[in-house]
Amino acid sequence: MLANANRLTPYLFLAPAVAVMAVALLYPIGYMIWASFLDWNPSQRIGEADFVGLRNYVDLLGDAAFRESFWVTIRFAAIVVAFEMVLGVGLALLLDRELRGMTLLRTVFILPMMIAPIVVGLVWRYMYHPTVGTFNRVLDDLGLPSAPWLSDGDWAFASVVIADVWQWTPFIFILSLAALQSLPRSAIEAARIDGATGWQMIRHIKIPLMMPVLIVTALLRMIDAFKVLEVILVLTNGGPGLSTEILALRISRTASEFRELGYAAAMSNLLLILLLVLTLAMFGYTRLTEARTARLARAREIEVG
Amino acid sequence: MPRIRFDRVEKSFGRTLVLPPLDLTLEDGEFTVLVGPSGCGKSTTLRLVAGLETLSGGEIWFDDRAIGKLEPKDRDVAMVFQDYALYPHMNIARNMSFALRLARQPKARIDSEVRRVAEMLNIAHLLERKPAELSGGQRQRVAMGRAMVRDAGVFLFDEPLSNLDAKLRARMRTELAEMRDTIDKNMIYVTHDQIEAMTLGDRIVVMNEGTIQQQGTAEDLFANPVNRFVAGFIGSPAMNFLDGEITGDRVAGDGFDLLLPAPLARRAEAAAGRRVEVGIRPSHIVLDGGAPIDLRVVVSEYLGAQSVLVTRCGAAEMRAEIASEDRIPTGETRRFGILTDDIMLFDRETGARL
Amino acid sequence: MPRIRFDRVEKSFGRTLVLPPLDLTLEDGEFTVLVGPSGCGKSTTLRLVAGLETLSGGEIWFDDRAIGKLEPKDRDVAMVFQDYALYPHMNIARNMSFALRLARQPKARIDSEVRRVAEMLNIAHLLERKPAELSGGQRQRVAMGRAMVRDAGVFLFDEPLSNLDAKLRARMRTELAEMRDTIDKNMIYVTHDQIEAMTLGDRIVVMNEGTIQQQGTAEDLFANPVNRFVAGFIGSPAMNFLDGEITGDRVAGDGFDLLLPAPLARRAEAAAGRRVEVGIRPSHIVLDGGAPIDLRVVVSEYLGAQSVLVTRCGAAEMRAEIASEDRIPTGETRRFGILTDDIMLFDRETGARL
Amino acid sequence: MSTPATRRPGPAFYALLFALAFMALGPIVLMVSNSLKLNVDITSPTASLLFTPTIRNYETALCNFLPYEPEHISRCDKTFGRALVNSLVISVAATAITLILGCMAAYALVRFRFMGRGVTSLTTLLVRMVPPAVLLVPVFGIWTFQFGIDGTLYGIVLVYVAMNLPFVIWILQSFIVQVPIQLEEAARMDGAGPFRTFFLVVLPLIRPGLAAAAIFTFRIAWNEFLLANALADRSTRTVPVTIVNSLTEYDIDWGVIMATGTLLAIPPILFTLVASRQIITGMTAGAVKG
Amino acid sequence: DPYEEYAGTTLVVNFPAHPHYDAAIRVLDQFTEETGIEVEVDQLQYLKMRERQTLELTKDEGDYDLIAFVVFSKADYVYADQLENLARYFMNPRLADPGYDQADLIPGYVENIGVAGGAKGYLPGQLGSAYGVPFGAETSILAYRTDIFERHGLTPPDTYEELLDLACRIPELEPGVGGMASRAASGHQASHAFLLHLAPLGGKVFDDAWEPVINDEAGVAAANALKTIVDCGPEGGTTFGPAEAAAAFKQGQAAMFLDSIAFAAGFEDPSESTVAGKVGYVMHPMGERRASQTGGFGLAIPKNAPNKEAAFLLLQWLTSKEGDFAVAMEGGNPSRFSTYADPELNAKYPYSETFGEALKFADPDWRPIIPVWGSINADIGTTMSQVLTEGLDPQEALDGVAERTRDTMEEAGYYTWSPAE
Ligand SMILES: Nc1ncnc2c1ncn2[C@@H]1O[C@H](COP(=O)(O)OP(=O)(O)OP(=O)(O)O)[C@@H](O)[C@H]1O
Ligand SMILES: Nc1ncnc2c1ncn2[C@@H]1O[C@H](COP(=O)(O)OP(=O)(O)OP(=O)(O)O)[C@@H](O)[C@H]1O
Ligand SMILES: [Mg+2]
Ligand SMILES: [Mg+2]
Repeated sequence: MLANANRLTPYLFLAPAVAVMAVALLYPIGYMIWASFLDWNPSQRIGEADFVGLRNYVDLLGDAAFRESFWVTIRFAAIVVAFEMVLGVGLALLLDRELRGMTLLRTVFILPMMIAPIVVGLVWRYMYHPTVGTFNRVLDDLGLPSAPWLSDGDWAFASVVIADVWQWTPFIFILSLAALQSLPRSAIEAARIDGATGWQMIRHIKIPLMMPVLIVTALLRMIDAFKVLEVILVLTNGGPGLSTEILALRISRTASEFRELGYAAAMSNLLLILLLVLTLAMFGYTRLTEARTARLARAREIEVG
Repeated sequence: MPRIRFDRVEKSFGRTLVLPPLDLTLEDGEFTVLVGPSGCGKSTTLRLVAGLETLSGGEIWFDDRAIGKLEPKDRDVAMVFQDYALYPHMNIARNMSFALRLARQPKARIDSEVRRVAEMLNIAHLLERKPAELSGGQRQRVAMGRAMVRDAGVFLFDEPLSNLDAKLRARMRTELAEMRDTIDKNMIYVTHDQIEAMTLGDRIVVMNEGTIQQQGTAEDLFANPVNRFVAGFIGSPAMNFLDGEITGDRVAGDGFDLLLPAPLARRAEAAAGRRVEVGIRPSHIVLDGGAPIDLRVVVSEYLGAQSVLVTRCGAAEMRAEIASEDRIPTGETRRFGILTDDIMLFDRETGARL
Repeated sequence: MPRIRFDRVEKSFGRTLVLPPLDLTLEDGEFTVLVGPSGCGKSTTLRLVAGLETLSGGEIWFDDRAIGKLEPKDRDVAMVFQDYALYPHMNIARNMSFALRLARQPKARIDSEVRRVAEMLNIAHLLERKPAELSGGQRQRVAMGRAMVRDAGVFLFDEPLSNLDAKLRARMRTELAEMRDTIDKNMIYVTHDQIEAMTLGDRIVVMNEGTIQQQGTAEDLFANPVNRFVAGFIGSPAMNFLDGEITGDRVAGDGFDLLLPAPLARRAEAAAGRRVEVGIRPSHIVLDGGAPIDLRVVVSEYLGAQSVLVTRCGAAEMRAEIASEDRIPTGETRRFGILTDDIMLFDRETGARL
Repeated sequence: MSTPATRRPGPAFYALLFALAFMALGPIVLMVSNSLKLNVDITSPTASLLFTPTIRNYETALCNFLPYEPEHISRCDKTFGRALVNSLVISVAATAITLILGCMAAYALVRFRFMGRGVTSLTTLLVRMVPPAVLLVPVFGIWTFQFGIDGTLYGIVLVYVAMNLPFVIWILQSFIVQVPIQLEEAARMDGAGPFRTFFLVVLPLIRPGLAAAAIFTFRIAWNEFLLANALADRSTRTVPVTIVNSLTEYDIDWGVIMATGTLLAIPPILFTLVASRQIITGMTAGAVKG
Repeated sequence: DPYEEYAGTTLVVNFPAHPHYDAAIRVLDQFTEETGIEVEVDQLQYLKMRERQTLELTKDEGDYDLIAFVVFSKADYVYADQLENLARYFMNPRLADPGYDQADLIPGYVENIGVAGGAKGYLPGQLGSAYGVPFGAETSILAYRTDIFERHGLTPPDTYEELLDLACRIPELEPGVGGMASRAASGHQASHAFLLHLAPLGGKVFDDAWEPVINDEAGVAAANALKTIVDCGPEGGTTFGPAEAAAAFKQGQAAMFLDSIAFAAGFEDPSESTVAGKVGYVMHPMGERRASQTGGFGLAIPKNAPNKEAAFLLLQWLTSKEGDFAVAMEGGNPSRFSTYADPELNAKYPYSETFGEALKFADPDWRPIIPVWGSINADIGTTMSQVLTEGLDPQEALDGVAERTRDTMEEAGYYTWSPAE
């Protein structure tokens, strides 16, 4: 299609979504951008807050805890996204076949994501418990020394990563699975005839054809990894020390615990910029649009306006 | 290279039985053409050989190896799909070279091979394009090229030239004929094009509703069809059929009464009084000579050197093929001649040839 | 029903120029057949009429309405796509009735219309299936049916019968011819099948690389091609071409020396000494009579009533069409006759007919 | 086309699958089994696999649904039932609206080239990058003081829809791209305008993507806590809010938390079961040649 | 009848999820019966309650008539002028109950929770005034395992020296049992635990001129004390919140527990606790001085409350002698000396007397209640966690805290009046 469409059409398609996002997201975000120049505590209405110019940003530069949590965040996001992509896509490839009970099995692998984060946090916290926790009990049964799951900085970081991977691999999994199921079957048949082995099929046909979905999935997961909050909050509350204090947690605490909304807003604006830079650096604007524009179908689009 | 043997092969999709038990042997190095009406199971047969469909019953043998459970990649088969099945994310060159690259052929060989085939197919200038940027016929040629670069033991072609123009098709026919003669492969070829079927096939297999009606050389099938179906299917324009009844050595019906030639009359004797169908090829209706018959010319279809006259004999439609020079005005009834030596008789119930 | 006029229509995809400025008028109620080699821009032309491509330049007029910017749904056009484009999530009945349902036709009408067309196309028993459960030819018929149930002003057919067997194709041809005669629509039909082109088209338009080579009736094109391209493209088997040179009223080349008939000789006079190509249709090479020529028979292709002899005249290949009864042993050189009244001469540089 | 002939997977496949399933399910099984234990058993260092299951924790969680009054419960939190209804209404509504608006927008971004496309698409992504924690206060302020929709269900639905739209828009774009464009062309030829083309032809074909997006959207709407806590009033509170609110610092009632967690997980799991059935193979098989 | 005018009103109150308030809710029916005023309770986890209130109180008309607030919210709410000054109500003869007996309220609690406007702004003083009344207030006591102490002939510690000595000696005497269970998780918990020791050991966060003195000798001693306790405590103690610490004690994994009195009821509940009946309670040991924690909740009337007067009646009823006693009998924490002295209560909860005694030493200034406390508290907590898990030197750690705290205070304007150094 794509030729000869009314020039208003795309705007009509976009209007409802854009309207909702403008009202319910952009508008508040506008507030937050403004707020980053204010000294604002949540007991005040925004009009009552004092304008402090760039002070919040200046303070951020000298905030060692912020710096620390900045690096923790980057490390965390990089590690979990990498693990989850590999596991999720692998799992999807594994389950992309027609066997009996497949729907049920797939649901099993989606389950972790469906548990409320707060409950996930509590369950894992229980499992990591130094004495009654599952892991140490198993280690104990095996005659191994128990591990300081949450009470040592590096261990706690790893523990948090494990919990996150457990909960979020399903995200990658469902989307990859959906992508796999939408692949043109004929291309796969052709590749089978051309002699592609399982791995070659994955490497040369399935992954490249899934690429648009994979790029977006990784991107969304990365963005979300920068915002993970509840599970870490429950598991470690950022500790020990600052070892698991990711930015989202710090921002949330700054807003609600320290009651410094302006400062939190400034942090989140920096996070926003960081994410934007990372997004563009990792995926590049062209790859992103490529995920959107037709790599596959007859490459035509409606030109209007 | 293997000899391919279908041993009571069955295939059904859910409740739809597509192939009732099918026996068929394709000798080593043979070029077999599968023809049959749309939906009769030709593609299914190819896909079973390729390993893209599971057998519902029976077994397929490559020489003495049962391959029914083998993965396609282990069957050493190249295939041109009826629906092309190009890799949408690869450009043409990569589409064509995919199998070779998987087989880790040296790069130089791959390149030269791809170029050779692409040139043969007139698509060398498109090598950098993606399939989405090609016309229908160009895509079909890529699909063809993808199989032809390969060095497989069995080649399966599913209507590989249907979207090409006559000229290109003639050229491809020649290429295929050459390939058939020079390299020793087993090829199975599905086509609706009579010319392709007749010129390429060492053997033609005529299928209908999943069963084999007849197999043999083009001349066999044209000259000696075993039943009405094959007779009507092979030959273009198709054979004309007239309802008639045998009385002695004559066969007569609405608007005609023909004396049967001696051999046919003998065979027809047993069927005396039986209701038959008389099969007359359009090329056996001539303007001069033969057994006279009056036909009303309804339409004249110009086909270049020949024209096809659509005529009526009683209620039945008869087509006659004549040279275009011999203009016949339409709307008139005119006396034609039937070369009775070449007519065939078919049992009206069973369709079997008498 | 409208008269369709292309007014310097241009189309390019990115840097690929597909249609250089194109002028073409299709009269109201006319059945136009577009033919041309694969990739020459036939589908693109249809898609421009349908509104599926934006014009890169020029304008298309339906009567005196410029439709270049109209949405497809406002053009009242039905189309059969070369690649079918069936709705995979709808069964056949719903595929075919989609347009009618969109137009909010009464349900009873839709059902009867769908059934009528499905029966005509031999797919009535498949109405409940999804496209994925059909054979290639069945899909093509659904694509055809989807257009035929509609009551549009313009019908566009893009190789609609390419995957059907000869018999079904003949039947469809008849149906289309009837549709052409009974309902007053403007139809544009793309095909590679010479028979379809010749039997269906009120007018045949021959395209090459986006430009129109010639348009006219089948007989025009066959008997009076304006250039070598048209001459070589129309007619099957294709015309033979021999390189030659004109000297006086003769034309000679490697292995032949023919006396030109008077009218041609007159036309050729101006080109004396020029290098030309001599065009000889396979049907104009006969076994007896005509201007004698010695040809070495290389292959004999059996086509049923006719056979095509592939022969060599010097280095050039010549095809001759003879009745199958006249068996010619291959490998021998034999004297044939050329009906010189029907030969054509083409300028070797420009391809123009002399 | 039809089921391709595939080799039966070997024992290694099943072993791997089993191991992975074990890892995925382990914590959930733990949650469910702990929900059937008394707190003493849960936290006892000698706890074993053998225990006497009790439904006390479920009685506590569901006390206002029970026809009888379990004696171990000193005080019944009457809000769970209402919260469950709120949660269902909110998540179903938010999911439905998000999907419809999201796929429409995604369609526009994929198929049309128009002024502002790049900006729209990147902005969409950008708004997803803002942590909800900072949005909390402005959203509350705007909802309360400007829109006057604080404490209403649609106020919450609105913010969930907005929050999930970027995700849906981005993810569906890459599925829409894969729909053979010829089908849209066919629909346009059949007389469908852009909207009907979209809803009747494109939408059914991106079912796998829609299902995946739906699962995810539902999950967020169902489990979201922060904004729900701020925006909901007593009568519109959702289940996660009631759960978190019943946690005390003095005494983590593990049993009840696990029971509520289990109960809380049931609706999204059912939803997933239904939705993941839509993730099916070969949606576009048989559509086009190519 | 003072209640008559308000009979039929429905009050909406906002309470935390907390054992004391669970108890309070159980007696609300009695209030309704007596007064005809209906009460609807909105009970929230206490941090969430605080977040909710922060938003709620900015509204023009709020949902809540009466709120329970966390002690450290006092500064925020009063500073933002969101709480009713109770003077208006106690001054109103139609509302104020003459038998209320303010003197009976535990002074440490009142000063800590209810009063603002005196010394340092958040403490009582000449110009102070009450904005809330303690309800569900807490102090710290030491719980210990009588059986273990008896078995090894130990006496419960009364000083920090004894405490720390015992904390590390018990694990040797009783393998598998930690000395003392303490909260220590990163953040608020570690900070709380540290402050718990800071006041008795003679330290303070700020001196009278708001200069941070947290890094003085007493501060270091407190940090070391905490470290000793955690090191000799049950395994994994560095991740404990109060619930886990209490659970460890309940499961017999620790011989001592130093924290809020609110946990006592749980220890004595055999359905949760394996040590019920084997727990003794003594006062928070003393170091330089005896100074136990003050904290918990108070009741207040929001400025934007729809039914303020009826709300006051409820507040007064709940914190009256009768109310306090009724709640205490349901398992709440009394706020009145008279309640603690009540024999009936002591019969039901034998530890009450000790608690009443301990309360005399409740220190209202054991931590500052100022608006910027949140971030300082978090900083202390994080740093303490580093001391506990990463071996950070206490002095160095506290120096860092002091420095950052000073910056925070400076920015907040606390040094505006003090001459620059
Ligand atoms: N999207 C595209 N981008 C670039 N080139 C294209 C695109 N689509 C078509 N073309 C080119 O335009 C030319 C005309 O294509 P078109 O589909 O009209 O050919 P056609 O005449 O229908 O051929 P066929 O008989 O093979 O179907 C072809 O050479 C093709 O490669
Ligand atoms: N997946 C399927 N489910 C049900 N029936 C099917 C399926 N695939 C094919 N068929 C049916 O099987 C029969 C044979 O199909 P096949 O594709 O082999 O036909 P074909 O001979 O190749 O026809 P064509 O010439 O039209 O391509 C057809 O009638 C078709 O409708
Ligand atoms: Mg087929
Ligand atoms: Mg085409």
